[in-house]
Amino acid sequence: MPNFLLAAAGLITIAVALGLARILRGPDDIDRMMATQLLGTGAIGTMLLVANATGVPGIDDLALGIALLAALATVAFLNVVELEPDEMGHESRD
Amino acid sequence: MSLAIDAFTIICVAAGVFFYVAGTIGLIRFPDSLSRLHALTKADNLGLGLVALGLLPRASNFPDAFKIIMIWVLVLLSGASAAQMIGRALRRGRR
Amino acid sequence: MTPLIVATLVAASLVGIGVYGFILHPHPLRKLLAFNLIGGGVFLVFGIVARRGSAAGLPFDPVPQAMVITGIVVAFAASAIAIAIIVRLYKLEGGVDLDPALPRKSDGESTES
Amino acid sequence: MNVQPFLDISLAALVIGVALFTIIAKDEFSAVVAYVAYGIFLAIVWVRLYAPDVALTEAAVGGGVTGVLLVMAGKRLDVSATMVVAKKPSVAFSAFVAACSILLAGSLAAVILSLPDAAPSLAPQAAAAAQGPGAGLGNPITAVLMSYRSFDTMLEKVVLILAVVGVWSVGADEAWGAAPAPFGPATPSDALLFLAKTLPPIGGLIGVHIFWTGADEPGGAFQGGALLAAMWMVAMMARLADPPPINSRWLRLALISGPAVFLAIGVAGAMLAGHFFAYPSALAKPLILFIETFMLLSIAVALPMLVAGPAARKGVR
Repeated sequence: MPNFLLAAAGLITIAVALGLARILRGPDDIDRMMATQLLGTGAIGTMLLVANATGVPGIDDLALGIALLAALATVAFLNVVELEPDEMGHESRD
Repeated sequence: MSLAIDAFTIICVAAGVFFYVAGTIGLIRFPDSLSRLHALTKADNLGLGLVALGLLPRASNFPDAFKIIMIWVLVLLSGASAAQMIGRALRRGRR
Repeated sequence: MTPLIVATLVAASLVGIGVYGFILHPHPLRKLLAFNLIGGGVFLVFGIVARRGSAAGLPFDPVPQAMVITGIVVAFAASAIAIAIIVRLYKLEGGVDLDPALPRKSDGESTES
Repeated sequence: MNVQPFLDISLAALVIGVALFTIIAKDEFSAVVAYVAYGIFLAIVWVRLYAPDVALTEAAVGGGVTGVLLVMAGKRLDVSATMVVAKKPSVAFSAFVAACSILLAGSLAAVILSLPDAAPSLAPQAAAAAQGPGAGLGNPITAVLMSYRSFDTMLEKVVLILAVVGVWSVGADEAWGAAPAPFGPATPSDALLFLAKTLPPIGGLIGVHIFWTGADEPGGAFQGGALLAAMWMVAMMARLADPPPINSRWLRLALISGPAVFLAIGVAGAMLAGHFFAYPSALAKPLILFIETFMLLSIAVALPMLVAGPAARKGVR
């Protein structure tokens, strides 16, 4: 059973890593952020499976932490994207 | 009994892996950002959900099982909000 | 033992890749990323040493691991300062180029120091 | 059949691939995104090295908070983009640097692989510290941080404060004392508001949970503090809270509380327990948890202030 879970974890990691091709191809930055979002979710799945298969203590807390931060970078990105051009402002040199 | 649990785990985890793979393929192959967003949310919700469901009967005590459910709920919460924000940004042409 | 050999190769490659990017990239943000890659490689060396030094019934040596934890936080603090400086440079100069030979917005009239 | 070696090698290939992409990516933002992905992979590598504490720190600080910092800076620098670009270094020079880097990486690998088999280890001393003066802590890493190398940990908090001062001092003179620029647009989207109202209460609980279990299991003040910091940043992104003015008294008190309490108890230890940073053995565990509580506060306040950057003039972002 542990081997099956580890193999599943590996498959998930490799699958979501293939999604990183989106970082390469874009075309927009928002597509690139989506690839990391998928990667984060995949990492959580991987951690859950690894925690169950190997029993190293604390991995479930690790998965919990990553789950909490899963969307943080994406949300930060969208927040900057949504800024009005004048809000983006560059300090005028006066 | 334990055989039934193992079978349940294998089926659920395998289905979860399937949705992760499907999400990835969608993210790579779909032609525009909105449909790629659609593929992404499948992996978020169903992929992780099925993996969590499959691991649930293997949790040794209640707190562990609760943690697994919490992880899925958190990902649902932040994933759904992020997807909503991505959709809005795309509609407004901000990318 | 195999995972340690693989980890060794990863750590060494990260340092190599980081040094390459740090020297060659003109953009300071990229230099910062490359510098953090070097840092990641060095932290991994600590991790490998920690895993090899398992003793006293522990599966790892906690001393190097504890140092890596403080190190990661310090590395973040350093990155934050670097980002603050880069953003400030951009606001003042209209560019973030480090090459003093290039023309810049503020040439000849430095009102702000 | 054992699948682990195969998984390890693919993971290694992924980390190296993402790191390479960070360097060779064409535009700055792709590099930043690749770096965030690299942080996530690195956390998995740390799990494989049997270091769940480090993995948690890497995921929370290296992946999460650094990700926010870089994405926000990267996108802002990128939109305004692309100012004067320096000339590309010549091919010959690039090849020379590449050769040197490969040489460096090769020799580093050779050195690590040729380390003596019976590696020197401080684990016994650290374990003794966990039994003795760091009494009652089940997590050897927390014992090392708070007892065996407590002076280092205290100074590390001081470094964090110095970094905050460093970031603040980069700002314009006229803005000194004002608040840093807000994290997001004046009218956040409803989805973000919803997220910022539901996530931080749960996240706060999880942060405190990870801090509390840190005494006996993986976790601790660093990891818990980073999670709390992340939750505060979510609230700031939704404009439920704005960064406080940098001259506000509570902010400065919160920043120094960690090292101040640590130092005070360290000095008290010199009088009560014989030497600097010694804990009276009966009180060791409660004292350590007391110090860690203030460290948690310091970290949770310092990290978002580092991301927020220097003070900005009113109406200027």
